[in-house]
Amino acid sequence: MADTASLPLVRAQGLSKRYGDKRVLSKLSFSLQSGGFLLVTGPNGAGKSTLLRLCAGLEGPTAGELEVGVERDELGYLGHEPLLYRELTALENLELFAKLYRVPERRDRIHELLERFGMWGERDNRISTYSRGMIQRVALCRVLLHEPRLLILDEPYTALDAAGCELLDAVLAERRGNHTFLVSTHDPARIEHLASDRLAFAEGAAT
Amino acid sequence: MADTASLPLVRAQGLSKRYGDKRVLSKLSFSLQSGGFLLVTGPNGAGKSTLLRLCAGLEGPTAGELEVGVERDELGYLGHEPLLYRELTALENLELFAKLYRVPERRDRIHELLERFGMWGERDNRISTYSRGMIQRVALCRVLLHEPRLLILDEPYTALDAAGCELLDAVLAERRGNHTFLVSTHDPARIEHLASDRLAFAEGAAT
Amino acid sequence: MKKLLAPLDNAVGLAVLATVLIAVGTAMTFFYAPVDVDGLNQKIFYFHVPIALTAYATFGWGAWKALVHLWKKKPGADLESYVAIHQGTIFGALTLITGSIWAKLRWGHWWLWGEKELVLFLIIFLFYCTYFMLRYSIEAGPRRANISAVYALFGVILIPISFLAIRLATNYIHPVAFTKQGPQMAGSQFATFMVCLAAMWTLAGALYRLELLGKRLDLKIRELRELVL
Amino acid sequence: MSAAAGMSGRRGRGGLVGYLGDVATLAGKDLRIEWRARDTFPAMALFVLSTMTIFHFALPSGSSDRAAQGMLWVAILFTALLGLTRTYAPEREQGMFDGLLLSPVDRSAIWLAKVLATLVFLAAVEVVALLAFWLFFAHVGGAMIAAVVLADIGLCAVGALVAAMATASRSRELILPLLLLPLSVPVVVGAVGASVDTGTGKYLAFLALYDAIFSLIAWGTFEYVVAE
Amino acid sequence: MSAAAGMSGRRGRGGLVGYLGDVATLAGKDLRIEWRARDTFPAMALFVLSTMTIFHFALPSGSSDRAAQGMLWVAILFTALLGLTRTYAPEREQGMFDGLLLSPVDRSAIWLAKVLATLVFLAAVEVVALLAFWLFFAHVGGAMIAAVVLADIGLCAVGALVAAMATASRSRELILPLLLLPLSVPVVVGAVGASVDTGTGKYLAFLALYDAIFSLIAWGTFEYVVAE
Ligand code: HEM
Ligand SMILES: Nc1ncnc2c1ncn2[C@@H]1O[C@H](COP(=O)(O)OP(=O)(O)OP(=O)(O)O)[C@@H](O)[C@H]1O
Ligand SMILES: Nc1ncnc2c1ncn2[C@@H]1O[C@H](COP(=O)(O)OP(=O)(O)OP(=O)(O)O)[C@@H](O)[C@H]1O
Ligand SMILES: [Mg+2]
Ligand SMILES: [Mg+2]
Repeated sequence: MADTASLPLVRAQGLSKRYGDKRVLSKLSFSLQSGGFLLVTGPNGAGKSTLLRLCAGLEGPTAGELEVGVERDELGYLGHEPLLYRELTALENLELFAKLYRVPERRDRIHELLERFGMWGERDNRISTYSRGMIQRVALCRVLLHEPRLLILDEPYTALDAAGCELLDAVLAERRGNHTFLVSTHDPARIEHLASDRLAFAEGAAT
Repeated sequence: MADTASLPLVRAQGLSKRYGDKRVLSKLSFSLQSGGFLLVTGPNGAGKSTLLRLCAGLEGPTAGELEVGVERDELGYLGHEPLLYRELTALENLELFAKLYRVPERRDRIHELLERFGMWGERDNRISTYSRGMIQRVALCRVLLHEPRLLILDEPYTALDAAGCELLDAVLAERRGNHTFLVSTHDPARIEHLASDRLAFAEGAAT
Repeated sequence: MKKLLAPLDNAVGLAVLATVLIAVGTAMTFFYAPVDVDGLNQKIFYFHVPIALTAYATFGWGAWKALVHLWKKKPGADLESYVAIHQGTIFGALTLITGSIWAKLRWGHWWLWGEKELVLFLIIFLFYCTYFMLRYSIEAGPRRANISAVYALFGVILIPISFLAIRLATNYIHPVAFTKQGPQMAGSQFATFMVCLAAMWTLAGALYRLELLGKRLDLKIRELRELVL
Repeated sequence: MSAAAGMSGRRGRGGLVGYLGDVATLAGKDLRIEWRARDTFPAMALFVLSTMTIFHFALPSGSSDRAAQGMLWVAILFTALLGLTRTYAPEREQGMFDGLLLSPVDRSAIWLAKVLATLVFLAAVEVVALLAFWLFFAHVGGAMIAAVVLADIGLCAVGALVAAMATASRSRELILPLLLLPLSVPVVVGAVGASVDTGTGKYLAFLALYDAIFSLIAWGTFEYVVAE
Repeated sequence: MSAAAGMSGRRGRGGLVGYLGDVATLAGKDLRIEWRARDTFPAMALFVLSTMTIFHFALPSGSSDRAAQGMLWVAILFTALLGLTRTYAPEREQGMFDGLLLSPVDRSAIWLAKVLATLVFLAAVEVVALLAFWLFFAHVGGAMIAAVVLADIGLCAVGALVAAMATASRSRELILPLLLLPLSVPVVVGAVGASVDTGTGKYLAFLALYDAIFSLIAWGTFEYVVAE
């Protein structure tokens, strides 16, 4: 895998997605190099989340081609749902996923992440008792746990306070270049400087 | 009710809330005049949502007093959950609540609101098929439906796109002075100019 | 008079009284009451029936406290209701045990499924077991108190209604000692029975008071710790 | 106590007509959701049929009339249980209890609406069950139909309350049968009696009594179950 | 086809040992959630007892031994159903199916873990049920225990697959019994036969055959049920 960096890691060709009669994505084409950072913007209901779910393999396209050149264990996806078990504690959730993803030196890694996101003190409380921002922080830990090659983040800044946003800025900046990013947001000003590519949807449902 | 404006509409005295052994709010005191605008800020896990739920009467305090001087039908609460039936369409949801709240000229009112929030075209689709921002827009319609005297909004800007945020700015500005507001946010700069009072929590779980 | 009744409101006084009454009752059972046609095993009657009636009484008391909680919003009524039902469940278990022993002696089986009265009591017992499951799967707070109270009320209505239901179909072998014609037994038997009944009720009262004391102490300690921290 | 405890939503809301209007609105909402999203009716109907089949295999052939009736009633009871398990599913899964409790409707209207919505579905299922019973087992008389109707009312009235209790608890679906089964003993006894024994009248009267008493209590106490 | 369909998570994941490790991890998670959130075990035990008791009000007194066995089996079946209804509740309510499908575990490991977790609970409950049955009704022999074990395996294997199908469908819990009951008729027939009739051996062999066939099919097809 010497020339990975020059190959597109994600490549879409005439990608379309319909739900019933509703056309959500139509004939979308783009490609994202390994190490690139694609910023997805657009109004509410434009299809950002749909595109990200397609790229994560959670749904299939109606037409067109989509190639994503990573294995399942090299992919990190953060959607609108936190993807954490609410009846388990933060520690138990991360332990579970760390085992499934075969994360080496699991305990240290989890400690480091929770510490960084300011959730180490809360590690033994169940997710169901967390505030919205705290859940988002743990969800970010889960995504970063196995340092995936491709990071798909859907509005990752949601619910974070000022300190949390700065933290995430730093986390993204550190990984920029080594990892490949696909990020949607409503506040592009915040991460514009990181972006290598941009995909701007023009119209949404609510316009 | 001639001198309503000079009486506090919300008054808390030594308000405390615990969950089990966890102390979330302790000995909080404040009061909000009728027509006032209280901006609640603070880091993740500070207790903003908890305070707002207490004021809405969704939970009871552990200690202290909390007086909220409005009837149930004069209160509008927007929490982290949209409080909409996902299996029903936007129109059906709003019809349902308009009936329960005895909104006069229901149909016109609903049309006007949906139109304003850019959701009229989507009125006959189920909430479960909406994008996150579209759901937030309909949730805002639901809260404004009966023009409540007291509006309790928990991070109302969440998930809205730029146009949606501006729309909400305008909606809040219009009602400022006539209605009483209790709003939490992580982006105080956006609505600081509207606030008459401010409650800033200092520490959260994630600090 | 008030002074005379004071021990009844006091855990230690009740405990002493219960001990005395149980001793007297046991003595009367074996040395005063005549041996029935049933033989010696009939002696269990003086425990089985008072225990069963005590179980019903404590369930009733729990429902009464539940009503007080819902109606008067009296703080502490929830705890009293809970403790009463807890005692009721203990006495209910004892009823099942003493009844089963008697059944083994009299009918030759530990249990008769065909006997609707017995099965019904088992159901009621399970109903109150569920009370604890329900209570402990709700977070402590006013909501839990309310739900427990409503459940306790349902229980006390369920009991007579169920008995009415099975009495509609009349054929049971579980005996009825107290009929419209009054108690079907000799005076000495009745006297013994009444002493034993009083003994069980004071015992239940004593246990109720004791448990309540412990629970209240727990709460106090927790509140104090809260103030200190 | 909750801050909202003092807020009453009843002022100037149109008395009984308004109350019944709210009930109709809420019940309509439940029926619409059920109809649209859950295919409750065919599933419940097939469930009752499958249950009867299971009983057929589990019980000795050539059972008495009474055994067949008993079977029918157990099937009906479990179908009702299954339906009631889902009673508050939309509210619970979508956090809508908050939405309803915030709205100015009388809380008991929420209960009454649930009772009505559940009754509609249960009744529809029982048409199927009774038809099957009539075809395969025994004759279905007027007394039996009356017993079914009265039993349904009782089961739904108690069930809609108890399901709200279950919703508040961590065990949810699992605890509901435990709460409901003991409470349904009188219904089963009365209903089996009404359809088999002589003296149908007294059993039906008993069922009506049960319905009246428990509906009244449930109506009066629902408020305490859902709010602080 | 999904874009991720081609992504396999199996490469270099430790073969069989890794696979079984994943199964253990997932089953442990399920047991922990159940244990913590739902008090499943006491609830199921109480449920078995209540069910067995309530049948007595519906069925004639002095039923045959076979009827008693049938009753036990209906109680076990409904308890299993109730448990299986909740099998994927954590995944469904919390959108966790996505989380599991994204993770690099083999999909069939998810199924196997669910089967194991359900079996543990069902087995625990049945110890209670059989004890109660032994105390109150009749002797419990070795053949009966073997029948219970074999029947459990079959019910859980089919149930964990069918529950996943039901989760993917809209009506969820309700459709589960609908799908499971017809599939469980052979289990009930075999189990009742093994515990009552002479010729126990052939019934047990039949149950083992059922388990083998359905487990294999479920194991092989689960992947298609959960992913596009
Ligand atoms: C496990 C078996 C039994 C249970 C659960 C049981 C339960 C009860 C209960 C709950 C009562 C209270 C009031 C009532 O229902 O009338 C009672 C009363 C009584 N039991 Fe039992 N019992 C059992 C076995 C027996 C046996 C074997 C005998 C004697 C043959 C017996 C004799 C009585 C008598 C004489 C009364 C007083 C009846 C009356 O109040 O008129 N019980 N039992
Ligand atoms: N399951 C579905 N069935 C029907 N329509 C759907 C479904 N999922 C999404 N849609 C529609 O697809 C469109 C795009 O949705 P998507 O969630 O991708 O928007 P988005 O760009 O993420 O918006 P937001 O900024 O609000 O998150 C919306 O109009 C939505 O109504
Ligand atoms: N049911 C509960 N049980 C235990 N702790 C809880 C519960 N609900 C909230 N908390 C705790 O209360 C604290 C405050 O939560 P709250 O949701 O009010 O925070 P918030 O200020 O709204 O945070 P955010 O900005 O993340 O939304 C958190 O530490 C949270 O863990
Ligand atoms: Mg989106
Ligand atoms: Mg919050």
